Amino acid sequence: MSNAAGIAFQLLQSVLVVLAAPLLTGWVNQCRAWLQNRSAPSLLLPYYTLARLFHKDAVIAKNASALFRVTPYVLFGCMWLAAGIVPVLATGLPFAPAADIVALVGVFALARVFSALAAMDVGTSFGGLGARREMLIGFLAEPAMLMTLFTAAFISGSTQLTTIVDTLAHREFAIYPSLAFAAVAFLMVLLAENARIPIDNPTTHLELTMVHEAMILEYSARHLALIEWAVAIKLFAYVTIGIALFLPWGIAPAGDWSGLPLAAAALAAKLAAAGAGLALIETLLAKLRLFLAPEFLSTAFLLAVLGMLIHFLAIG
Amino acid sequence: MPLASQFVNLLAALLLLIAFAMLSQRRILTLIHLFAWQGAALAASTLIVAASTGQTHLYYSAALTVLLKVLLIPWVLHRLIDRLEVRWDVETLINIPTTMLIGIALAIFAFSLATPISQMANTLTRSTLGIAMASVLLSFLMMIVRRKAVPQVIGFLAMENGLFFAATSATYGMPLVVELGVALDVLVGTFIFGIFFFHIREQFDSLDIRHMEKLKED
Amino acid sequence: MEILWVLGLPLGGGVLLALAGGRQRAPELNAAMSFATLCAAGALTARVIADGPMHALHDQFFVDSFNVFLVTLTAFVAFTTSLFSRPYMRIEQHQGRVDAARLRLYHSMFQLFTFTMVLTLLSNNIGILWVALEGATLSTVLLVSLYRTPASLEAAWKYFILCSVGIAQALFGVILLYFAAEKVLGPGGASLLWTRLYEVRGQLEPTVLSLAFVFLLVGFGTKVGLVPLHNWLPDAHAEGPTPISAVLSGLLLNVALYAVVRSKVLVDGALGRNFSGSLMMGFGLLSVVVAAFFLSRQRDIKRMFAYSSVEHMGIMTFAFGMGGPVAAFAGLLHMTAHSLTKSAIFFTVGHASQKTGTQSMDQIRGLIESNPTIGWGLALGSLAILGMPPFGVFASEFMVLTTAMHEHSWATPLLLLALGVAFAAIFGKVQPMVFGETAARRLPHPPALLPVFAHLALVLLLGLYIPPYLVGWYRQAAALIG
Amino acid sequence: MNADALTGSLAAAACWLATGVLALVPARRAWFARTLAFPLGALAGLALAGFGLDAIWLPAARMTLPLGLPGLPFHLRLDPLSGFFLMLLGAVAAGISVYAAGYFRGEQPGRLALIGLQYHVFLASMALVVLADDAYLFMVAWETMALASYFLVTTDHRRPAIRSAGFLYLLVAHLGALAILLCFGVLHGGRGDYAFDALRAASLSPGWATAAFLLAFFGFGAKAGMIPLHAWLPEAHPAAPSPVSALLSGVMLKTAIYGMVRVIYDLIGGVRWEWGLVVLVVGAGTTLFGVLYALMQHDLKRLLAYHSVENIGIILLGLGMSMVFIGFGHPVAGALGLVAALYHTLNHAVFKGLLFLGAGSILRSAGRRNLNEMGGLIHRMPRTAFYFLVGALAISALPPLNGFVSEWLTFQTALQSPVLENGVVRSLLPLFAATLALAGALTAMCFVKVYGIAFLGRPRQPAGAEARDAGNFERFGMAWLAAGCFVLGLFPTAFLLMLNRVGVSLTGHGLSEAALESNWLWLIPTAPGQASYSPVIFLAVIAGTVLLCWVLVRRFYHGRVRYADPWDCGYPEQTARMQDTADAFGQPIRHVFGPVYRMHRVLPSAEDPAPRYVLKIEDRHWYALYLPAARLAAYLSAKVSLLQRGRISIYLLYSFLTLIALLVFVR
Repeated sequence: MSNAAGIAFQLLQSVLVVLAAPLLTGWVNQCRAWLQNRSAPSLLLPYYTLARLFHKDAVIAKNASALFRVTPYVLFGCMWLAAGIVPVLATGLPFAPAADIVALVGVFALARVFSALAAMDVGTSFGGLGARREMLIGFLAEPAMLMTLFTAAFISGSTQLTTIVDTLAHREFAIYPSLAFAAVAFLMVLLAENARIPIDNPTTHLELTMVHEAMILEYSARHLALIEWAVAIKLFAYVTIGIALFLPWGIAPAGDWSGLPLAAAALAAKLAAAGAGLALIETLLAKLRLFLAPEFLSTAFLLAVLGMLIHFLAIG
Repeated sequence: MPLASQFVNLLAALLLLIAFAMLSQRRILTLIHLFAWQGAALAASTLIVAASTGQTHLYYSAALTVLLKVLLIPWVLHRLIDRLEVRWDVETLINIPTTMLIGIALAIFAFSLATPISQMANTLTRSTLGIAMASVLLSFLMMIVRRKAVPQVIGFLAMENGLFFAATSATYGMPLVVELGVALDVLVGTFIFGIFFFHIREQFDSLDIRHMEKLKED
Repeated sequence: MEILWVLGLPLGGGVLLALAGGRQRAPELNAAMSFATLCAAGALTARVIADGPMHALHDQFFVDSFNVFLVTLTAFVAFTTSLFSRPYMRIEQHQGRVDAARLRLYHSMFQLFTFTMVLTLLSNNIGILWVALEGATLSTVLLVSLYRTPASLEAAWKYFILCSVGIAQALFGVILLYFAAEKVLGPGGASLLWTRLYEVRGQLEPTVLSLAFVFLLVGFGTKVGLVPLHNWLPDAHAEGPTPISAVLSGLLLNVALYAVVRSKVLVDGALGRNFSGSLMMGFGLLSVVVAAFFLSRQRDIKRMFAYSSVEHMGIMTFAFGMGGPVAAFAGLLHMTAHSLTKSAIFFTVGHASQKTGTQSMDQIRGLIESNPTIGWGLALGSLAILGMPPFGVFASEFMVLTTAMHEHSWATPLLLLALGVAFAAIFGKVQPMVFGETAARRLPHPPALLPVFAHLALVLLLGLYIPPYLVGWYRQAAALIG
Repeated sequence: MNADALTGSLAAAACWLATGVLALVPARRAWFARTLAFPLGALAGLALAGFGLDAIWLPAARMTLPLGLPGLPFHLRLDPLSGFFLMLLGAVAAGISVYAAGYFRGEQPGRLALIGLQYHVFLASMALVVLADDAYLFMVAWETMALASYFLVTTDHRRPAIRSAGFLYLLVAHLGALAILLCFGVLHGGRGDYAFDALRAASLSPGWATAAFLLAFFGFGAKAGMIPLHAWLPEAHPAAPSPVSALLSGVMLKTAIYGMVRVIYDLIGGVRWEWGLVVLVVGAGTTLFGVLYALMQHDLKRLLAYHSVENIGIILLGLGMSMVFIGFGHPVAGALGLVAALYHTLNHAVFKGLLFLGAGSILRSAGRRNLNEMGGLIHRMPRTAFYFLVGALAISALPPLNGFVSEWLTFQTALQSPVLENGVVRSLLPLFAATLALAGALTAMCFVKVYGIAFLGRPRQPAGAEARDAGNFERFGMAWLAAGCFVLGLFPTAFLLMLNRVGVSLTGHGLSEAALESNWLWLIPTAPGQASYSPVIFLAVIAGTVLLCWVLVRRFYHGRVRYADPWDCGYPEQTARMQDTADAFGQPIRHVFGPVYRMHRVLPSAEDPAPRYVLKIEDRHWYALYLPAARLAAYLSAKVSLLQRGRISIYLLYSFLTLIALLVFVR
């Protein structure tokens, strides 16, 4: 792989992901609207929202500290990094080795910690509440995520997404029960981490239930826009990770321009399916009480660990 | 068996008898007399040994014994109990018969212990070592069972008698310098005991040592 | 010649102070006499270092590397104690607990006590050794009851009765020893000379010696304070004036143990090491463990440290019981470190209880606040006696434990357990006394704490660096008794 | 050459001692202690760090001093392991000393002099612990360390709580020391002296070796604060003055780790995998327990202390894994585990030191240690806030700071488990990794709580309002350690190679060739294909993006900002008391992990005139272990004291019976 081509691929993918992320959000909302017999908003609604937010004047609480203003940028940066690492279109990107799955989880953790801190900065009761709940969800989701990733890592003998995807993509087809467990666990973590039903509801502002929204209540205008965008990228990244792990077929090796269209097409198809599925889940499930969230997530953790054990039993 | 050794054995038996008598004795005054008699028996035996073996320093030791244990100490004790008006010593911790039984057991034990040693003794008083040991243990027992200060002290002195008897009978007496030193200790000890009786008396206005059980762990 | 000085000075001092002991300057006189004794002892030591073991007065006295260092130690601690007792007794008099007459008794007896101990150490004649040891009891018993309080009387009575009875058993042991020696050496004074016995120790009659050793062990062991013969010890230490507690713990116990070891050496000649060794190890271990558990229930400060003395005598007995060059070395080192540390502790304790007017530990508080030197002295002293490095006590305990580890592995956990319990007990009591706030009054006379820190400095030195001549000294002694 | 390093480090230690003694000089209100002592100590620390760093790359050097016991002079030895720990000690101590120079300025002379003495003796003894090469010197240094730190802990001995904390601390330390002593006794095969060489040479039967291992593990574990022997730690560390707390948590605990590694890997040798499992189980327990209790604390320093317990657990996890691998004959993976453990040791020293210093500044300026009374400090003390943030992110194992690297390495070790033959152990290792992950996330939560409550929001108490930022010395000290967090986090490869050298010197095996070829940019623990991490790129990308976005947003839109009151959710008067408290933040954890805690809760009733909500959370180990032990001892001594009933006849009877018994025994 020529280095230049690699770099080009890297940049291309990052930019593409960042730009395409809101689209996925829009698609999920649309599907959900359809499923709920509502007249669906435009697919591009998220873009309009972002644009409008960017134009507004930022309103910041008087006693907010620098941390409050830096955080949106940090979040955005973390997510961009994640987008650069996950093999969305192609494997073997030059920057991919900079962070393996553990580091990837680390990136998300970093983002979470910053958003929680920012939430507590102004010192309203809502901010604290949101931060607390977010961390509560996080401390269970994170290990579960790691364990699912470890299962894949054990199968491929590596913690680098690139290698994992390579091995999983170009292997003769075989059923991995461990991967099945891991997949379920991953799905649960995805729901929790991206503030979806049944853990959280991105569209609510009901103080009893809201988690993520409670944290960003104080944000407005460009800061809010960056955060929303980061959230979109996060969702996109998670979905693509899931795809890369559990249905990695059709992905192109970096620098292989010919494989690119096919890869893009495959990706689009998978994303569409995934988005629809997500919407379906959100429609079918009801929101859980907050204190059922730990049970939900510990189930995910348990499944992930089980998957790992099954892997070891399978190989002897 | 030479006459001398028979005499010594007789006296030894006497000594043991007196020891038992002291163990069973309730009256302090009698106790003191018995103590004096024990001293006399001791002196006599020492004298006989001295005569039969010609160990000159044993004469001194005999004289010393008479002086100290037959005359001086009993006299001092007499004065003391006159001054302190303690004539009766009724209660013992264990009743007399039991004490006697234990005493007999002790005597037998002492004999059995001493026999192998006596075998190798070349003195004419070989068999008396056991008796000496027995009387030591008996006085020990006496100190344990008595509740008042004075009998305890008498028990202690009787123990010294037993020791002296062991010395003379088993080994024709210790070197003179040692005997003198021991005698000195006994003397000083007695006087200190005397001083104590008065202090105790003025503190607890009684010589019952049950008053002196305050210092303990709880 | 020096021997006569070492013996004569305290004796003379006793007589002198018996006449002038009540005077104003008597304490200084006392200190001066002790100092003279110390100098004589130093001279004696120098002599022995120069030209080896020596005998005097046709073998009635002899000095070898074993007893000479004990003599020096005794003289030294006696001297420092006299320094300490100078302000201490003044304060006692000031507080009206003793009058001039008793002060006279105290001073002369203090000297006589020193004399008896030195005599015990130097005498070659086991009979005289016995006499002197009994004399040590007689000279201190009136000091224990110096205050004439009911408690002190009771303590003194128990001390007197128990020790005399015990020592009487020892006399029987001596007689048996003589009985055995006579067979070999023939009648006459020579048969009681330790040196002569030592020469012929192989030929002595085993059965007699075993009996003799039992009596000697029980007899002298009573004075050493071995459990279960120890019962007099805490009472006597707690009720007597503190200088006496210091010398009792620091010196008398050592001297008694010295007697035990001397007789052990003879017995070992006839019976081999196992017999006496196992007896002594048994007693030592029992003392260590039992004393450790006694510690935690104490309320009276002096009583507590008395029990700690029992514990440490147990350690030494155990060490000597194990035998062998290292263990014996450790035992001697422990003797030294313990008597220095323990006497230092008693010095601070004395002043502490004078300040607060009580010996009950619940009422002594905040010494570091009220009088830093006393407080730190007590704290460091206690830590040292608990075997905290870098103090010398740890050095000896280290050697004892490590030796025990591969000679009698079963004993080591017990010892360590006891040490742990003792640590919890003593330190748990000492800490509140030295720390926290206090409302203690000032002392009418400035306390003499030079001795405390001199002792602690020496102990610290022993922990980090044992001077070579001292090592050689210990080694010879260890070779002699090991 | 290396002899110079040894002499040099010895000289540094001696300099510390001398400084301590000089600090006692009462001249002019302890002038020396006030001005020069601590800076000098810092310089000595730097020198020590230099020599240690030097020694890592050199063969071991020996030296004996003419001190100590006859036949056992003080042996000293400086090998890569000691070198590494000297570096740790020196570097961290330097920062802390600078901080202390400012922190202790205000003490009154007598106290200051004592602190100066104890503080420097403490440092010197730690250096000697690391340098010691025979059992006696080791014990002496070890106990001196305990003693000095005890007196430092009880500096403020007027407070009863602190007194009892100090007592508990010294007691546990001493018991641990006794266990260590016993361990040396076991190691010593009965031949030769107690120099470590002799202990190395002694060959032990498996049984005795295991005994030695257990003794060493629990002996040193008592000092390291692993459960169930940790109880002293959360009491003692908060009690001490903050720089001392930083030393205790940051450095002293590490000497215990040093002891474990030294004894288990070096002196005992022949590591067995069963031992590894023991270490892993205890380590996992310690990790989870530590962080769960930390989440319940509202006393800042106590919370940090519990986190020390947790981090010790993490280190133990690394050690245990390495022992398992070595025991199964996979030295390379074993070396990786050892490297991870030692790396975390270093990292924890740096960020925990930093955090305690930060806590000290808060305590100094805001005058309180209870989180529930703080808030909004970031406005009052921005610099401290920044340094503390660095420490908090580091301890939360967030990339690209140092805490993440070592935990990442530990994960990589766990991921080596497929090489193991034993199926059970192979599947156990990832579970321990899972506990590590859980602990990491919980730590993040805990520090969000700490930082959010203490520095962010609005002051909950008026006193917090006039807090002032730390002085220059303090700031420099914190900056030094914060810089450490960054360096250790961004350039791990250098340290990886150092630790590899240490591992080689201990086990004879190092990391894989690929690992050794990893350059400053890429950290590759095993093989390029397997795992890699590049903190620099990581940071560069994030920073770059942040910058880019910022510029773009300003460029294409605008930077207009209006300031307003926070949204009041429709409730007109919002007070600072409405913010979350530390206890509130921990509430969900209490809910989830209820059975772990021993809770005592008093809920106010409706008609309560002054309703108060009381919540007390206690350590279960007290009731499971410590109190029963104390009761047992009390019971035994009560039984024993029956010997002393005060009746003289009984006493006579004792001696009589003893006599009779012995006579019977003789016959």
